[in-house]
Amino acid sequence: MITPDRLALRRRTLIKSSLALTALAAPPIIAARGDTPVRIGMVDPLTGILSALAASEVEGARYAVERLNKKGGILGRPIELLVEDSANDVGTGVQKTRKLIERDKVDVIFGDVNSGIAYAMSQVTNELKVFHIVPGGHTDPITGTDCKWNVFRICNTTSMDASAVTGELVRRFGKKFFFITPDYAYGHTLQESFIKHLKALGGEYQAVMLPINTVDFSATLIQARAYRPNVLLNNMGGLAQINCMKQFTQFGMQKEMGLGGALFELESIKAVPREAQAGTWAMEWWWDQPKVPEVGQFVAEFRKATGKTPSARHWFGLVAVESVRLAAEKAKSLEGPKLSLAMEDMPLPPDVALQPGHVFYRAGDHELMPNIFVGDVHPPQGNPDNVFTVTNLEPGEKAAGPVADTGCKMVHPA
Amino acid sequence: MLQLVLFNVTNGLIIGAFYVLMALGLSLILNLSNVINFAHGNFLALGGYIAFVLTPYIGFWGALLVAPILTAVLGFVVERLMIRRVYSRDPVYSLLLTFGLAFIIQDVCRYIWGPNGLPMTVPDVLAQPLSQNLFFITGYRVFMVAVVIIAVAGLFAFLRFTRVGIRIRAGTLDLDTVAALGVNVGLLRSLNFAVGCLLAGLAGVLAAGQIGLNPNMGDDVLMPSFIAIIVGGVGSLTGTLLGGLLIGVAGALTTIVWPAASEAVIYVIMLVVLVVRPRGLMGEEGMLT
Amino acid sequence: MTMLDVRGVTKQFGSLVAVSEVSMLVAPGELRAIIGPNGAGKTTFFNMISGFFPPTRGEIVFDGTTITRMPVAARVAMGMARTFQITEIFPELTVGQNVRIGVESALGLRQRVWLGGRDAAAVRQGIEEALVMTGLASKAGRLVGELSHGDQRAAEIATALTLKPRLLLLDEPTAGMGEHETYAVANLIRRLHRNSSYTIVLIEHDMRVVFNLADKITVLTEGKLLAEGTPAEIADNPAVQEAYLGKAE
Amino acid sequence: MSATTAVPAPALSLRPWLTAAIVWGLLLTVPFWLPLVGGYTALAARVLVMGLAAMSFNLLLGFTGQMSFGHAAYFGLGAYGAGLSLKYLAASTPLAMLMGVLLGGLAGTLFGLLIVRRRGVYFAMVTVAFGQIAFYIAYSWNSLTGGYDGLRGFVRAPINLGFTTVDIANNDIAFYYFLLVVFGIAVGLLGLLLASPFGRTLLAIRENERRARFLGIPIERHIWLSFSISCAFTALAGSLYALLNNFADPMGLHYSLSGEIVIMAVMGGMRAFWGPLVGAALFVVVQDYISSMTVNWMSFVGLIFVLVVLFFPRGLLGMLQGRGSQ
Repeated sequence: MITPDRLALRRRTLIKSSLALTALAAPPIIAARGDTPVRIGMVDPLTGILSALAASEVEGARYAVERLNKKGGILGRPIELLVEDSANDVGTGVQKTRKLIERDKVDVIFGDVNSGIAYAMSQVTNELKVFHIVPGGHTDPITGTDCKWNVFRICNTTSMDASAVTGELVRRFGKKFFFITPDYAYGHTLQESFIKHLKALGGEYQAVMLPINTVDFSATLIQARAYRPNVLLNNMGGLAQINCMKQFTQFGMQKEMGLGGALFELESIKAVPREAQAGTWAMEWWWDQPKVPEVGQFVAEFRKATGKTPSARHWFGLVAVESVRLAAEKAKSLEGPKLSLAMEDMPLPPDVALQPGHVFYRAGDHELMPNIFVGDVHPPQGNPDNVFTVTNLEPGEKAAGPVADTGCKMVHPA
Repeated sequence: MLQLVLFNVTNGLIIGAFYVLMALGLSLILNLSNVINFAHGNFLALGGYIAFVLTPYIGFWGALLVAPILTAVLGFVVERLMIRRVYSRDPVYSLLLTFGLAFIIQDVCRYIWGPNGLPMTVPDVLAQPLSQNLFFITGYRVFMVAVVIIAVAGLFAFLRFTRVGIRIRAGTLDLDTVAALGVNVGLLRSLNFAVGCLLAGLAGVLAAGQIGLNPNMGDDVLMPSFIAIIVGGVGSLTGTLLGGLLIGVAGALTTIVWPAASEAVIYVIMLVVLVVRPRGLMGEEGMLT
Repeated sequence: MTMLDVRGVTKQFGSLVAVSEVSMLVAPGELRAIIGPNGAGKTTFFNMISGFFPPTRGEIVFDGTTITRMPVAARVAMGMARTFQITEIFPELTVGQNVRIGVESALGLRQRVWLGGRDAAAVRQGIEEALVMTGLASKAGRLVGELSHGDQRAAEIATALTLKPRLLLLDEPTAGMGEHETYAVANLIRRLHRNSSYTIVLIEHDMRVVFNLADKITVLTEGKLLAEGTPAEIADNPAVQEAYLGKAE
Repeated sequence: MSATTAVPAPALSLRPWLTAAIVWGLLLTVPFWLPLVGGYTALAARVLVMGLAAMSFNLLLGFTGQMSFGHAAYFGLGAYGAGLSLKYLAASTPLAMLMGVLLGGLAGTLFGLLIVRRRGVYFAMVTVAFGQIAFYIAYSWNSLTGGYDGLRGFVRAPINLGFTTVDIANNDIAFYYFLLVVFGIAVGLLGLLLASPFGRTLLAIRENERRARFLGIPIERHIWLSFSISCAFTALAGSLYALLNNFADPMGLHYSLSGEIVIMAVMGGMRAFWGPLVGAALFVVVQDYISSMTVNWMSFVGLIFVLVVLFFPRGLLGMLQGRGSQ
């Protein structure tokens, strides 16, 4: 189906590029108002296997930009969001980042959903001293061993998610885990942190690493069943995760063991048949929080504007844009080093945090410290997006552990 | 352990059957038209999506029958409109053409049906495991294998007993002679291309029931299909059949000892075959010069 | 003395026997013609001699060396060259370049990335010789693909001549040519044979060409040797007349 | 055209010099005119790198007549060779390039041995499959290559010329000219190769394999040589790509990139020496532009393939030359 947002996406990009074209020949239209726009460049894998997640992030950011532009933008200047497709390819992602910085002269860079690309982008932004927010790339080193003064991250690290879920899984099912993990950095760090927390609780495990695009899991599931674990941990991402879930239920294995893992995102849950909508997982943000009035209001407004229920990815995009505004207002500047200093230990106000508690960017590693929503995935109940029930709110700072454990040594430019 | 091995052999045959369906279609087109259809995986996706669209109206069973035929019709049209025009040229052009088509079809699927995966529901009868012990053999997998067997048997019967089939086989061996006998070679190639796409479309419907739909769904099967053809021996459909089953089983067996290498092993098999027996398992000996 | 000694060669494709137990002796300086109706196995016979594929049975000796299973490149190095029924040339290159490739290959320079002055001179001389001999000197700069059928054939022969072959195999050199072109090519072959004493084996359909040029004629039918002899002997042979000449003329 | 000489007439040989002069004139002045037309230096750098890859590939396609659909593998191996060298051996850019060329070139030489007996589409098919082996290794060998995430943690090092140091690490313009120098040397070597007897031997194979064989040319050996050389030069381009991005990733070895390299060569004109460079420039710029305009850029890229094949099979320079000679 051709959804309205997809049309909007195309229209906007066309508008944006026609702006870029007119900028070559004549003063841009916005300049007529006497304001240079604040330019935000966003690089995300709009094509390729992560495209569904990327589309939500971009949509969230776009929603926030429109909302802010109605209220006067950033530092009184309108915001212009330039979106580029990284095509889930590192080379392209780097190329697009350079293009946004060199040619389009953006003030801030967002991206990428793919943590490999996000990391490569951070090399470029660091080299060119451009403020960079990673809304949704999870691998630990970005705010750990490879942390950089100009890079902040909104989504959790893999260890935070793993830490939050492990306790819940052990409590409910037992201490014998079987891991199915994608064979790349994200999978490795995720599995390692699961194992670390599992061992701390005295558990045992077996693990299988599979290619990231694995389609058929039957052989692995056969092996898993032979191990007779309490829980099967599905660490795969994107379509592979869905395929794994489907086969798990087709084989009837849900009757024999628990199922869970770090992330089973709203976009993915909706792509699997009812029988595969199951397991114990972490959400990095959830739309159904009856006790927080700001959330109800936001969800209603967002649905009105886009016709969709916001997912964690939408929230990432929104928080990224709002954070730039907050930091810029605090620093009264858009220069990278000043934004960075302003953002350190900066709390998010309730209408941005959209959850209870103190949500802030930790100065030591530039990681956002939100709550982690642990709970159960189930088939829709009433509302088609009501597919998850939160059972436990784990504070992010507890899940993250002290800064010293992350391996990050933050060095600011002189 | 023995049980695990048996499990995996069965499982590998199931996976291999799927490769076979794809590879046979590719092989048909390659043998008669000398074209590598890089878009074959995308015809698979089209078959799946068409079935997805049709299921609400004519049910899964109806879609299983109609979707492959519609895919074949699409293939026929594409062949008539575009691919046919480059047969007389350097083969690089036909490869580039199907390469470009692959991009376009994938993007069109994404545009129409969205980048997200879509679930496809199969009848309840097929969704259950057969037994507690053989849990990995779901009704759907048995059904898949049965369909593949019927399709492959049908294909071989078609090539042996129908007039078009016999001409396709003859054309594979010596196209000039077939043309000299007054057969419309252009039409023959179009029909042959359509048959190849029919198989891809069928594979698409089966895959959709198994793993759901997404715009990239055919990509992962393309390379194993190539290897099935190379291993089996270019020019031999029986070889392709064997090759597909062989790499399916080999991949599944490797998961017992080294899961991460389950993909690598099919490349190793190809290398070994190319070194030890360059013409493939069933390939004919080339001209020695 | 013998230049080429073919001993009872047989070629089978599956169950089809294309050539059966054919033998042939060619002396140095001889011009031998092979004739026979369509499907007689002439080209198959030729292909075994030139190394296109090996015989199923039998032996081929060239200049005292057994070459039955020798690869093409080695036969060429020994001094064998051939042309084809359908002209095989480098169509998108000029006549000069066609010949140059042959000369450089013959002089063993084909893998060089640089030519010294002496080599360059040798190459130039080789090109001139081949062009002059075939009467193509004035067309050196033309693309071969744009030449007339006869000139293309001449260019193919020129390219083969760059190898200075001791045995030249010509597969239907006048095939598909008009009166005028046939005459020119026949003349070229005569010059090669008479003036430059090349040893030549040719397959030919045009009987006037065959009976005018050949020293000896070999007749094949249905893959078997039917007769062998001088043009006069062949003309008088009743078996040949019945099997071949009667139908053809 | 003189009547008796066998050497091509001098009137024809002026055109290549003119083309070369235009190409070099444009390339040398990129930093001055590119920003004026909305480009940026990194884009020009990418054009140079892809142009070199396409020209190297074209030694095989355009001048030997063999169709590889797996050349991205050698491009990517060049990138990994350079990256690994910078990361683990020494912070030396020339050494990185050498290692890249060695890795890609050797892989090509080895695979070539198994490939050369194949022809036409079968050659293409086996090259694709072999390319995917390289892709697969880069993708799976996490501990060495970084797997799916790619190889990171290296940066190109400044070039020390003895009397001065060229800071290609931090100065984009300096890096562009560094690329141009390497490109110039590589392309010069390719040009010399093609004008030599060896180059003519390759042309002979392209033009008519049967005739070439019966001139005593060992076809398989020469296709193998051509394949190996082509792979080594493609690997050089790949090593430059790693220097450009300070990164190497598996998509740089994937067969979809191989297809793009082929279309660059064909689009610009595979029978023309500079054709692949022109094709690379067109393709890279159009892709860069379209992918910023619409998420459906893949359709447009696919459309480029289809239109080129159906309507401009001789490529841009091929068409210009065709018109010129008539």
